[in-house]
Amino acid sequence: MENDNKATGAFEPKLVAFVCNWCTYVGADLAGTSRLKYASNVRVIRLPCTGRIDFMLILKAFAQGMDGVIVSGCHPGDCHYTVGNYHARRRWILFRSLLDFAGIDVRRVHFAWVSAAEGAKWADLVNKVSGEVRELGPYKEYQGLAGKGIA
Amino acid sequence: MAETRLIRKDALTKLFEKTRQSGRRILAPKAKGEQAFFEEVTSFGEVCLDHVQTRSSAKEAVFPKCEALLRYKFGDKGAVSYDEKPFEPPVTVVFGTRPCDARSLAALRAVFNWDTPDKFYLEREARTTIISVSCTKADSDCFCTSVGGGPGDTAGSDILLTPVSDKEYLAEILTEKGQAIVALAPELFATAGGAQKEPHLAKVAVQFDVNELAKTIPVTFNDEKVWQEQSLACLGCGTCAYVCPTCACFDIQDEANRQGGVRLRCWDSCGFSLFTLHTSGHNPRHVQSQRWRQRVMHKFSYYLERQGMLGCVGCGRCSRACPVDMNLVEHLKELALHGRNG
Amino acid sequence: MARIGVFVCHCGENIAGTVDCPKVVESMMHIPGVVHAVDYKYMCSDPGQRMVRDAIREHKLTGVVVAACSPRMHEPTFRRACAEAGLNPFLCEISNIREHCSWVHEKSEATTQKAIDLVRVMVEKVKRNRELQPISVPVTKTALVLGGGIAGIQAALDIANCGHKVVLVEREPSIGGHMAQLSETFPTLDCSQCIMTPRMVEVAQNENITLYTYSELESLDGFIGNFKAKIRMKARSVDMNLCTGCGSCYQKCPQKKIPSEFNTGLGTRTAIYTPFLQAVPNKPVIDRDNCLYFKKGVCKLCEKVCPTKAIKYDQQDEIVEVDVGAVVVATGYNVLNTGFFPEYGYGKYKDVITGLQFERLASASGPTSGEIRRPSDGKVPETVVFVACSGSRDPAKGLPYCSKVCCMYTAKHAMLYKHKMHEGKAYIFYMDIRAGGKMYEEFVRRAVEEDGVNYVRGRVSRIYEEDGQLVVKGADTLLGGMPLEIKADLVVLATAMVASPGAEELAQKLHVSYDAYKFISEAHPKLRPVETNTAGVFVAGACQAPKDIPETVAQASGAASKVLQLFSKPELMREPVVAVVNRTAPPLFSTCVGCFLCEKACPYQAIGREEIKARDGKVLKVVAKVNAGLCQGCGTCVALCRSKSIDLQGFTNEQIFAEIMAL
Amino acid sequence: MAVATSNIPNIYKPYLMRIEKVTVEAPGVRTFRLVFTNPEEAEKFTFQAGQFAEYSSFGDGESTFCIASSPTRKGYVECTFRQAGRVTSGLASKDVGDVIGFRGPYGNTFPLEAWEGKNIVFVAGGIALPPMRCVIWNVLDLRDKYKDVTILYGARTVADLVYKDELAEWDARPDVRLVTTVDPGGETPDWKGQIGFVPAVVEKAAPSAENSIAVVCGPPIMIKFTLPVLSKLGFKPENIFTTLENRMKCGVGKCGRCNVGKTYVCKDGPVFTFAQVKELPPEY
Amino acid sequence: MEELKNKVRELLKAGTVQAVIGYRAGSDEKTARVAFVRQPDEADGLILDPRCTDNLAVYLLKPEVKLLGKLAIVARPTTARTILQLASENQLADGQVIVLGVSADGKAVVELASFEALEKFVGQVPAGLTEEEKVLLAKIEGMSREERWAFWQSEFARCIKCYACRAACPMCYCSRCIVESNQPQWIPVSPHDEGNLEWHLVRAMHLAGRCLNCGFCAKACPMGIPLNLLTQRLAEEAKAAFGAVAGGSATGEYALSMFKADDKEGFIR
Repeated sequence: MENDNKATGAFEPKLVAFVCNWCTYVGADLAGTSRLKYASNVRVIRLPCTGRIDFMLILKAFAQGMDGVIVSGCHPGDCHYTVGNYHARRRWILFRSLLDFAGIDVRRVHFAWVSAAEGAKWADLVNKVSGEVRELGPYKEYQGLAGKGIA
Repeated sequence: MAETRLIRKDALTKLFEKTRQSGRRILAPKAKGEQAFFEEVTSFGEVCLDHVQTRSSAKEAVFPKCEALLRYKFGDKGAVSYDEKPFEPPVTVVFGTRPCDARSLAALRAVFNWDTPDKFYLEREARTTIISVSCTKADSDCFCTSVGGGPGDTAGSDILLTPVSDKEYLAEILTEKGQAIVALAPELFATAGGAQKEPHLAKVAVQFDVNELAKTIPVTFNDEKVWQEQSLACLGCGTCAYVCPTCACFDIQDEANRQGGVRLRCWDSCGFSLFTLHTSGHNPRHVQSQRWRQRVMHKFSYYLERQGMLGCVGCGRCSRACPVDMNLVEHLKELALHGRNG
Repeated sequence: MARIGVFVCHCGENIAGTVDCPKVVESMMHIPGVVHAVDYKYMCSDPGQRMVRDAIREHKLTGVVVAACSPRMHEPTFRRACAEAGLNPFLCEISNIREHCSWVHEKSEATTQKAIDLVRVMVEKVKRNRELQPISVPVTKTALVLGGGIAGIQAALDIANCGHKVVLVEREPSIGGHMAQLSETFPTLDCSQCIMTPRMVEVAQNENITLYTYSELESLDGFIGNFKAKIRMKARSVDMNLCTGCGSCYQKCPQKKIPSEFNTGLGTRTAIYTPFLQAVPNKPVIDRDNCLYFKKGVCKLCEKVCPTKAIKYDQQDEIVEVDVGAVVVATGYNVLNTGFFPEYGYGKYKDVITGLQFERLASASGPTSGEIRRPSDGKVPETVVFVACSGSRDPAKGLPYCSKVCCMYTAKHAMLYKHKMHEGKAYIFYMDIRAGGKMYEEFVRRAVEEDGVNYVRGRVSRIYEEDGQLVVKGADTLLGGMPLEIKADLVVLATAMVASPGAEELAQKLHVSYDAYKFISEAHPKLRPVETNTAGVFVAGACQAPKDIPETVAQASGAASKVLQLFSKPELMREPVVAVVNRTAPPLFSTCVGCFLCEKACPYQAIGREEIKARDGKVLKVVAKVNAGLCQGCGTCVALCRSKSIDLQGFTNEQIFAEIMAL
Repeated sequence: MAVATSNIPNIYKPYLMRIEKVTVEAPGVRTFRLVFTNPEEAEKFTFQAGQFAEYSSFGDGESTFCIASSPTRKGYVECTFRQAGRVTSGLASKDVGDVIGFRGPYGNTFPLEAWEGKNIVFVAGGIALPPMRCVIWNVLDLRDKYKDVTILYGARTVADLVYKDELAEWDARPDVRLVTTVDPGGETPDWKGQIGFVPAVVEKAAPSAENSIAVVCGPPIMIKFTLPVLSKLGFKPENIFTTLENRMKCGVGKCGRCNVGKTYVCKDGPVFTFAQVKELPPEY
Repeated sequence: MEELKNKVRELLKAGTVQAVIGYRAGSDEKTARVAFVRQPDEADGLILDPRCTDNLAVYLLKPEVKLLGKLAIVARPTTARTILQLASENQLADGQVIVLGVSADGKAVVELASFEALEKFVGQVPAGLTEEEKVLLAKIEGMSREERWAFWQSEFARCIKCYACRAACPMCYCSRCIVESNQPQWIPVSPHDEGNLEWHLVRAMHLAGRCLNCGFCAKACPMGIPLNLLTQRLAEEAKAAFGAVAGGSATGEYALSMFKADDKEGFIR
């Protein structure tokens, strides 16, 4: 992903969102059909279900230079696959705790439930995360790992 | 060329400073927990010479655990161009190696300079000065004397320091690289007088006859039972190879993103099942006993035949680091016994 | 040898207005593997699709990325176009640069850059797409219809009349739903029961329809074509086979003061009862909460009088399991409990009633036999005030949506009242009149012009009782907000239509999504109005949104036709987005190590076990095996598998990785 | 501090080669024709039959295959590979015009000069024809120097046969005896070759061992059953050649992967006679 | 001790098992090592004292060891829990191995031939951290986020990717580890900082809810990285969040294969 704000040189965070196909993706579609405006620095990667979101994908996104990651799917009880999001939630509870223990900045990983009806929530989420990560600045710690330790 | 001088222990701080000021990187044993590891140090205070042996070997100075062999950039439509910069590894002093480690360089060089010289190894070695410290103590895992070395052996060192009193080291300046270090602070080095290193060296008993071993081990090669029995406890973890100062096996891996990539060399171990696994699923060494045999045979038989020297310096690291307490000397003795008995 | 074609749609100005489409195209041409990139005004149009087809042939494309609107819109369109040109449809991916980009950002370089990134991500994905074949699954040609109102009845009859089996489940003791409660219906004023009851009888008599009344869906498992429904038949305490519906039991039942649900509490019923005389099935149930025997252990009068010994006090709930291929949800609506408008006094003043209650008052089968008498004292009201939008279109205090039918039924109510009470006064407080529909506007006009109904544009602020009369305070906004006070004998609130109780639980059982008001969400508001996001589950009637009878019936027939479409083929082709356990060379055969932790996590019990055997039959290892028929492709197992031995077709690890690497 | 760098070349740096031609030989099997992007390198480059190289898909890594073209054909090298792992998948995604890396030639060669004046029998199975194709063409291009040339080639199915055009070409040549076979069940209705496993076909074809050299390449099971047949026909182990394909990384005797006992397949091989193979520990 | 030796001799003499995995004296007085006892008289060499800490369950899945025949294994409670956890993951069948359970004080030895018996034996409390490890864990948890990052980075920087941690872990029994899965290449093979971080996080996550905290990984690490703190931290989290404790039963549920509709978290928006 290129830096969004080449012209001004101001820092624009790079965000990726892993979203489920049935709720958050549709919610984001709804934000579109509702012509809500939100920050343009998020790139959506569509997966069938939050249950499919391997925790490694989040690490890989950071390794790829992302400054923040959004993970979002159906609200509990609303999973298209009945319970995929419940499984995901358990995984995230542990993974987030591990990230924190390892000193990874968990403020850069945002988990959310955004339903198909919540276009506004999606727009709001992107704006909020974008704003928060902009405050935090580029994720230099993680990005600094690239090439480190290679003689 | 060899010259013998004396240097006071408290002068090492000064020598260390001068060395650093000369722009050299210094690797030395640093204590962590009960172990010591070779790491880059910036002050002499960090250096710890109390351990019989460090956990990691000093081979990382010349054969890093992960080094770039190649860098490339992707252009339009995936076009490839090399990202060429002169290879200039840091000028390094490895301080506090034991004589066994210093000897290991010869074994490494034998591989890396074999027919097709390996630029990366050779350049690093050319820029590396080894300042060893003789062993005044040894432990039950040490067996340098069994493989041709010794606690005060000079082979491979540029300078060998031997503590000859509470206050002084006897400094054997063995090479030009060693001289260059002395030249940084010649005032610190006094004439040796009559000091002798031998009385101060640790006593390391010879545990086996390495020449006999070279003959007897191959005899057992096809006795699968023997090797299976000997390696039954082996977890195939590879620790022995990773801490070994002479193990030179490596893997080559590409890592790339959209912009470009790097071809990396990193340590590997013949003890891993994947080491020889073909994509087809066929694995020439498909059981652990074969892999363990490979390591032993390589060090004590093949190395002799192909490189004309042993692939082991007797540092004992493999035995110390083995999580299941497999002791190499014990195994060698048992293998020799099997070999003798046919 | 990836040969990818990229097709960037302008969507008129929808995309091109904010995204520099030619620039997107230009940047694609630098990506390895992209051999063709082009932009066009309307890619989904026929010429646009032709461009895709032609390019596939001309450039021998191995993958296609269409950068356009959401894949939910046109993925099938473009996949079909690819298939027509001989490219496996699963080698086509959609990059959503409209809903996720052009519509949500201003025109800027950043927006174009985002579009480029989104398309590149898809290009990298599609390079790793594999040719997939749709999975064929057998279809059980039985439909489950939930809800026995007009929507359910219509759907059930349509399906049954085409020769397929239908299981119709109704929560109440009788089918009929709300329509059976209505008096006359707008705009024709024909009698609701007159048109409804014959259809109910038709249901009862149709050999293809199995009717479960006084029953509810317990659970639904499986997937399109192959659902397993568990239905709870609540204990009726009456043996359906023995009962002849003679009525002796409820005539003798001593508990006579129970408010009748059918009559919206305006009449009473007994403890053993049929909801109404034309009930189908016309066989009673015992309301155990009110039955003396169940409450106190004494009575058993009904048992004594029953000529066929059909009363079974010890009957238990029964669970029946049926295999069905499709589900039509037609569970209808409820009227809003007006309790949250305390200023209207509903529940406090007996003569403030809901529209549905008025229907019962006006109905010939109702508690007053069709005479409009106010509940408090049975007096015929001389002044009636109707309050439209009671709860609807009021985001502050009620519900933001329009209940759609209130304008019409309020006009009808006023008209019915005037027809019966020529000299009475009818006032309607309204916000706007929404009378879109065939003969609807004319109907409202008739109320005003022929029947002299007084329409007052304004909100009612308060209703209170004074001297035995209701005082309705409001304002006439057409007269500049002039305060208005009307003394009325009866006030009818056109209460909002809301989802029926339990709608949320039901939606969860069906795995379908629902909106903030618990109305079931259709798959697409325009193009897929009778489908839900769960394949094989369709929706009809007011459980989806407020609607009137003709619309409900039309949607029910629509849903039925979708079911029939599904049943028209012996097998069903399904997207092959399913998990697959890998196979590797011997001696490993698969990297699956058989921990079966995925087995427990699978929401569909789609993971089983498979033995890998040597030639001599010796079991070498046991690995996981996915039943592609059961797998729905959520991918929970994939994320769980430590050794990455299971992967999800269409969303493989390699594909997702490539997407991340392309960011 | 600065230390002068020596000019030891980087032995791990591949030549950049452009793919000039891609031929799909069989399902998942491709042949690349590669030309040097740098003409100077092309000028200096030589190799001999039997040698191998390391081919890079940049970003994925390197993979080892024999050079499949003959040194007698100048200006390019060819390789044939089956898409199996990460690198070969990376290579398979490349098209004409793309650049890949080529490091080599490495290893020993077939002693073609020593074979002059002899009959040569080639026995190959499946994807093992490519390493032999190099020497076949080398022999055919210097046809006068050799006596009878017999090629016995088998694959599992007709579709799995590689170099179909060249098989036809060899078949048409009067100075080559070509026998092709497919495993039972692998034939198509119009299949004109033999049906049966390679060892049986070799036995039936019964090439003379007199003044003959045999070159055998194929899956281990094929080799295992072919050797006794050749032996029965009178071929001596020192006159039967093969090429071993142990896993390699460096190709130059350092990484330790291809060791078979003290033998480095990359340096001492890949070409061995069966007399030599017999002496190797069973680790290949 | 004699009790154990007798039991081993009995089992071997009766042919109930062909080999017993136990401990024998190691290369120095501080070390014990694994013993594969196949003859009754070899039982004399068995030891059982505080040196015997290795989780011998790691050998139960090794093909070479399986070839020895039916096995018995000397197991302290942690090893016994490991066996149950392996059973719950379908890696060991009931009756496949006879467990010679050693009580926590190291004195009593009981023969446990079934998982049911084993379940009763292991009790409820899994092994915790040593006092030293607890201090370190508390220290890490007390750090600021930046300090924690720096701490782990300095630890991981030493990692040489020898995977001894994996080899020593009885729960790392995958036939192809994720690090060896290269299409896609989930984790860089090379031991640089990024690859090391990813490896240690993935290892910890893969052991989340499965780790028995035998500490063998940390012991095996030649570079002295306190690896078990990562897995133990997650074990604590799994217990706190889901009440999940590994190794209690042969039919136990894996914390991540199941869920509760009311699992609590405070971070999902």
